[in-house]
Amino acid sequence: MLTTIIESLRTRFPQSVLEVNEFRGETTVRVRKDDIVPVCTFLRDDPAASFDYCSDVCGADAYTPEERFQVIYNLYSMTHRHRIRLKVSVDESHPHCPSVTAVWPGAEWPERETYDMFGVVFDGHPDLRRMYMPEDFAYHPLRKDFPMMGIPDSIPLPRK
Amino acid sequence: MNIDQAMEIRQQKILAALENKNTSVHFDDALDNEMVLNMGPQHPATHGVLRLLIKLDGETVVACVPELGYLHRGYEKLAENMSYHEYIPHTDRLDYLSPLMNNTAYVLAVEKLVGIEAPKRAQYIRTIISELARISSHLVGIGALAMDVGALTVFTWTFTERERLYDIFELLTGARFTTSFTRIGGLAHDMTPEVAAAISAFLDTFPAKFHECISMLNTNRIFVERLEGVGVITREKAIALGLGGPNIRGTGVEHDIRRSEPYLVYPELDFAVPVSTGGDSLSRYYVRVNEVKESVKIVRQCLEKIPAGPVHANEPKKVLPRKERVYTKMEELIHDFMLVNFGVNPPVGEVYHAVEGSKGELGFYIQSRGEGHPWRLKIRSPSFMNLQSTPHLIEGGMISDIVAVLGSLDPVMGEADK
Amino acid sequence: MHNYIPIVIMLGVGVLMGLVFLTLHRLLGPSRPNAEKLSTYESGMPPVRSARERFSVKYYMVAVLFILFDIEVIFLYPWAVNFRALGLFGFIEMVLFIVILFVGYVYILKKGALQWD
Amino acid sequence: MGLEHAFGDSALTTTIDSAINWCRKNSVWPMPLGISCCGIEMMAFAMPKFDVARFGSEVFRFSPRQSDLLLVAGTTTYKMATVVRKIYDQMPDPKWVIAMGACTSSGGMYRTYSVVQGIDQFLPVDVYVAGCPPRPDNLLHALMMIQEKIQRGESRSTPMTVAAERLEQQQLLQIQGVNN
Repeated sequence: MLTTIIESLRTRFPQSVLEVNEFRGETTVRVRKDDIVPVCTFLRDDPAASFDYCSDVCGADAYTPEERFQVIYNLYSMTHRHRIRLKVSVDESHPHCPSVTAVWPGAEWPERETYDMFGVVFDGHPDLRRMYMPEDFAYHPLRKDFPMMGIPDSIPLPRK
Repeated sequence: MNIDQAMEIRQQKILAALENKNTSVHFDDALDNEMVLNMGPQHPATHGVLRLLIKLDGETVVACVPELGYLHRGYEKLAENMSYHEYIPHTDRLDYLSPLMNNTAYVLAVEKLVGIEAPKRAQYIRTIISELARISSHLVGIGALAMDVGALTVFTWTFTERERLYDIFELLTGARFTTSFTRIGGLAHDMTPEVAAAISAFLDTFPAKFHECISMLNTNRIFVERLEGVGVITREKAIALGLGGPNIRGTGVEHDIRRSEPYLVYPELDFAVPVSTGGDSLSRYYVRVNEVKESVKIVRQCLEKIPAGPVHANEPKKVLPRKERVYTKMEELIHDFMLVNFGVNPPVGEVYHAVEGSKGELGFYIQSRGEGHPWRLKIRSPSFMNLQSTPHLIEGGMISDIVAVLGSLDPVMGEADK
Repeated sequence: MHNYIPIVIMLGVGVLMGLVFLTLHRLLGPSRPNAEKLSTYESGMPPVRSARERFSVKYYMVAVLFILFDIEVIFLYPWAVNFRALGLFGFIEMVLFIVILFVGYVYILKKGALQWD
Repeated sequence: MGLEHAFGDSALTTTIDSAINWCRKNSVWPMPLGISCCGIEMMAFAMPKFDVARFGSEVFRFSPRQSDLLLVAGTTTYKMATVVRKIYDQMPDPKWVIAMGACTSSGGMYRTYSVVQGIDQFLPVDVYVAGCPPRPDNLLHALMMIQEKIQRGESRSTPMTVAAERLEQQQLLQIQGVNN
């Protein structure tokens, strides 16, 4: 239903908007990885869209040989009160994705959490460290190939 | 890798982050050495297991790096291995101060994904329990803020009120606060008139008691001066940092999901969204106090307007049938077997549904590939985003202001660490 | 001389009680020190740096001012004990003493020594 | 465990022990390690309705130096385990440990990569409290069990009787024997 915004997006970034689909009244726009930051800056500054509230940045593991990881941005506009979702897919061989902390400072911690859980490195992130797991943990737990019960003594326990 | 090496690595990484953290705070007569202090995971004023690594010059905070993860229980990994129904008990332990709110939020997201709608009566009961959960969460929020700032008696008073709310939850759902009361497409069971009477009895005496607690704080000069002008944040910065709930309404932004993206029966109710423009801890406290008063009004209206009718949507393929029919009727038995073992199979797609939790925007983002369990479930927890702004709020303030700011942000580590 | 006996007795009882409790505690309580137990407590984490560092002069200023005015109060005690016997002379003497210190207090307030930041 | 243990178990020393244990029993100062939801029930257990002050332990010391009972309340993750262990070590003897709730006692409903399946993997625990979260009166019952244990003069972390002390010495010798 955000047709005007999608049109203006297509005109300004013709080659970067890959696919738009609707489900349950929500619009999801798949964007090319390299120009996610210009698209986000446009969506934030354009008066018709004005998505000034980055509600959430999260990762997902599609577990497909190529384009395995997805980074999903749920955006919300305070003035127009509508929502949009941007999706970027990142390949496992080179898990890097530009960071949007320049556009929304609030995306800093969700990106750190996505790095911690999936291993997607965000270039340009001010302080990319693990969010939840201890620093010496060598895996990324939310990947589909990581067992739910964890790997025995991957994190050391104090002696009895 | 033994424990000491591991601790060594953890310490280096966070210390490096603290060293090269560019802070806006600078002094003309700064001491040449700053003290680095741990306001660590086990601390009475951090509202759970949050760790703040603070660099101090004398008593003023120069830089702060929060560290989370001490209560990371792997919620999202669990969700991927459980069917939608099995996950409902987990949602009470997310924000354990307002569990009924999380149940409603999760179930609304799944219903949006599956594409069914709860009947009118169930929607009314869900609104009532959400607002009661908001009152109980704010009672602890205000009580803990008062205790952190020194007013111990208020904490005991608000907790006594909260115990009466626990009695209502116990009457309604059977548990004090791990309720797991909602189901996909309705509720566990209907609200008996006895519970409705208990709620209205509570609503009759609660405002006077609450007013007594609040009047003890509002006119108390120490309390007001400890919170006034402490942890100030501007409108634009609050929006950019993703703050939510009373914290963003404290800076003058009128953002309330009950009004901006109405769900349940909120459009039919009239209630005001309390906003105050100070942007400091005191205005966040005032917003919380007014929100409790609004919630009391909402629950009273819901009790009057609640219609009779079923509490389960009649979607046999998607909603768990009632237990007594499962034992007697063949069709219900099959549906029950299919739903419990294979889960409600939603269509392929992804959905994000946000609810106005007591701490802010509580959202569930679900990716489904048609199986009974979600492919990916992300919990957008408000306390996680609220905590992100702690460095911006406490840098430049005194070390005793950290306690007041954390109390006014009212984080809950259960949902911040997921 | 005899009116000093109650003070001596009180002093004795005070010291005695302190000693009794300390020795009882040391005798009857289990003491099993180990390195981990004696390490500094910093809310559950290993301490980052030692807390023994130089700190700003304003703490010292406040401490000195406190001692100054506290001693003043102690001087009032002997005066208060035989207040009636000293009569008007003692009263004026003490008021003069307090006025001099009050002038000092006003000087400190004006100089802003008590201003914190 | 103090001086009187040097004289062995005689009529006099045991009466001193039971007198001391009686004092300890009625003034257990808990160290509330409220980690998650059980922490809220622990607060309710200290508040007026369930009122732990009737048992003399309403003084919630947040520093391990002044507490005798470590009340671990909530899911203990691997990252938190080192903190809990450090606080346990920093508590003076004699000390007792309550593992409150299913998550603390056995990992509860979180069979995941980051949760320690029960704190008895790295702590000697005296009383496990069932429930998720245990009701405050269930926690009061656990406190009463701890008080009985104190009266009997037992603790899993400190040898409180001469026999227990001798047993611990043997174990230490055995370990040294094995080492060298």
